[in-house]
Amino acid sequence: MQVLYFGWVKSRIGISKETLSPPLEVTNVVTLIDWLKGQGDGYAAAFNDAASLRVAVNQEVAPLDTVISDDDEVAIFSPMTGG
Amino acid sequence: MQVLYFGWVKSRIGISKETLSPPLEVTNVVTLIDWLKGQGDGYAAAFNDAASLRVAVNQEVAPLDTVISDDDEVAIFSPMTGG
Amino acid sequence: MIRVQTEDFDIGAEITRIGADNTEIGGLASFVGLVRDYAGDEKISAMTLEHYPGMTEKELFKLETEARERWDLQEVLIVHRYGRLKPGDRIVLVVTASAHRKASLESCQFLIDWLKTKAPFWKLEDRESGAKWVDSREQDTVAADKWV
Amino acid sequence: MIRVQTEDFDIGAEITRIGADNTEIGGLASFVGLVRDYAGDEKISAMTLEHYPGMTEKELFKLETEARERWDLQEVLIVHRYGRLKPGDRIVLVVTASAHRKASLESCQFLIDWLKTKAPFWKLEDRESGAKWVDSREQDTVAADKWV
Repeated sequence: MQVLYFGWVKSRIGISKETLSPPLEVTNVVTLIDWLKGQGDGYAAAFNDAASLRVAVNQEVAPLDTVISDDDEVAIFSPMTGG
Repeated sequence: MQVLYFGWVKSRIGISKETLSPPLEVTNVVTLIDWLKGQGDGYAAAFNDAASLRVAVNQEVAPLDTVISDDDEVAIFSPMTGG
Repeated sequence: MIRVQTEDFDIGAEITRIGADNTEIGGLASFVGLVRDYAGDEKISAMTLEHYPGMTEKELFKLETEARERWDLQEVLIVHRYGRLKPGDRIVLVVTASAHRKASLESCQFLIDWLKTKAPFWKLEDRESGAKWVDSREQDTVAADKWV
Repeated sequence: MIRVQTEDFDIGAEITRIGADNTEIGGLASFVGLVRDYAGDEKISAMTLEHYPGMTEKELFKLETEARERWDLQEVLIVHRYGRLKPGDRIVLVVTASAHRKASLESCQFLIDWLKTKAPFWKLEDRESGAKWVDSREQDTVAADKWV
């Protein structure tokens, strides 16, 4: 599974992109985030404020309960500030 | 009194500007227009549709009942179409 | 700033000049009005704009002042041409600049809405059927009244 | 048309190109977003925009499509820069063209409102006190929701 981070999510984790093989209990974005929180302090800090997180699955904005699998590209980021 | 015409008012009258010495009964723009109507067919045609006429006195938009005197610059025109 | 002129204007140069050396500007909104080649079903070969020298400058200045009172603007530019124009020619340019986008976008729309009904210009179209003065449009009055 | 690029753009050239050879256009509205030199009380020395390659182009294309569905537009152009910018630098250009001014003015405002909250860009400011990601603003969400 390709996972990308942008904005302060990226800054806190310290990397912009990684290929992950999460365990079977990771079925949607919420459970992915829960699992990532245990991977280090940077992840815990990045995902601390769940209400401020935004998600895209396969480059489309998606809700946190979107079902994901190994073939998906998942992006987790702070609110977008374009324009 | 300087009197200017613009838009289709000008086209119908055939001139853009004239210096007039109206009679004493001309005290405001309404009475000026009434008097001008008697000055020829062009004037009559120009001022036929009173509701469509717009007026400026001394280069400020003004209502038809604005009091005017010989020192004033009066403009009578069709609705403005700027922009 | 306001200008009434027969010459064309350079949109990029005007907008760039307004933005230059002012790093407090976050948003620049602009509108350009152009001569179309038709009116209703009829082709137009040219459009002659006449205006009321003296009053025009005063009215445009009033519009600029009104916009600056209503919004927090860094810059305002209105350039309005008169004389004989061809389809595709530029007629008017409005540029507004503000720290945040809302003020520039709203004031730009306000200025062009009020220019339509309050600036002493008149447009004579050369149509296939002859010369015709452009009528004021009911929707322009509605758009202008929205800001009262 | 949409473009995502690091290079600057030439406002006048972009607007003029859109208007060229299309005499059905009566109104061209545009908006340019610029880097300001302050945020709140703090000076900003630079702003780095990052984006999500792939998704950005898709989202901008969706925005263009949405604008064309809502308004009768002759042309739409969105140019959005990314990378490291200095105060006064241009960030984004939106240009819309229509027969009558209302469609171009409204759609230009719509596009910039939606770009603020729907385009996958993130802004990192170099402040005196250190690097800071720009927060989304509540009023941007309100402005975007107005068009829903």
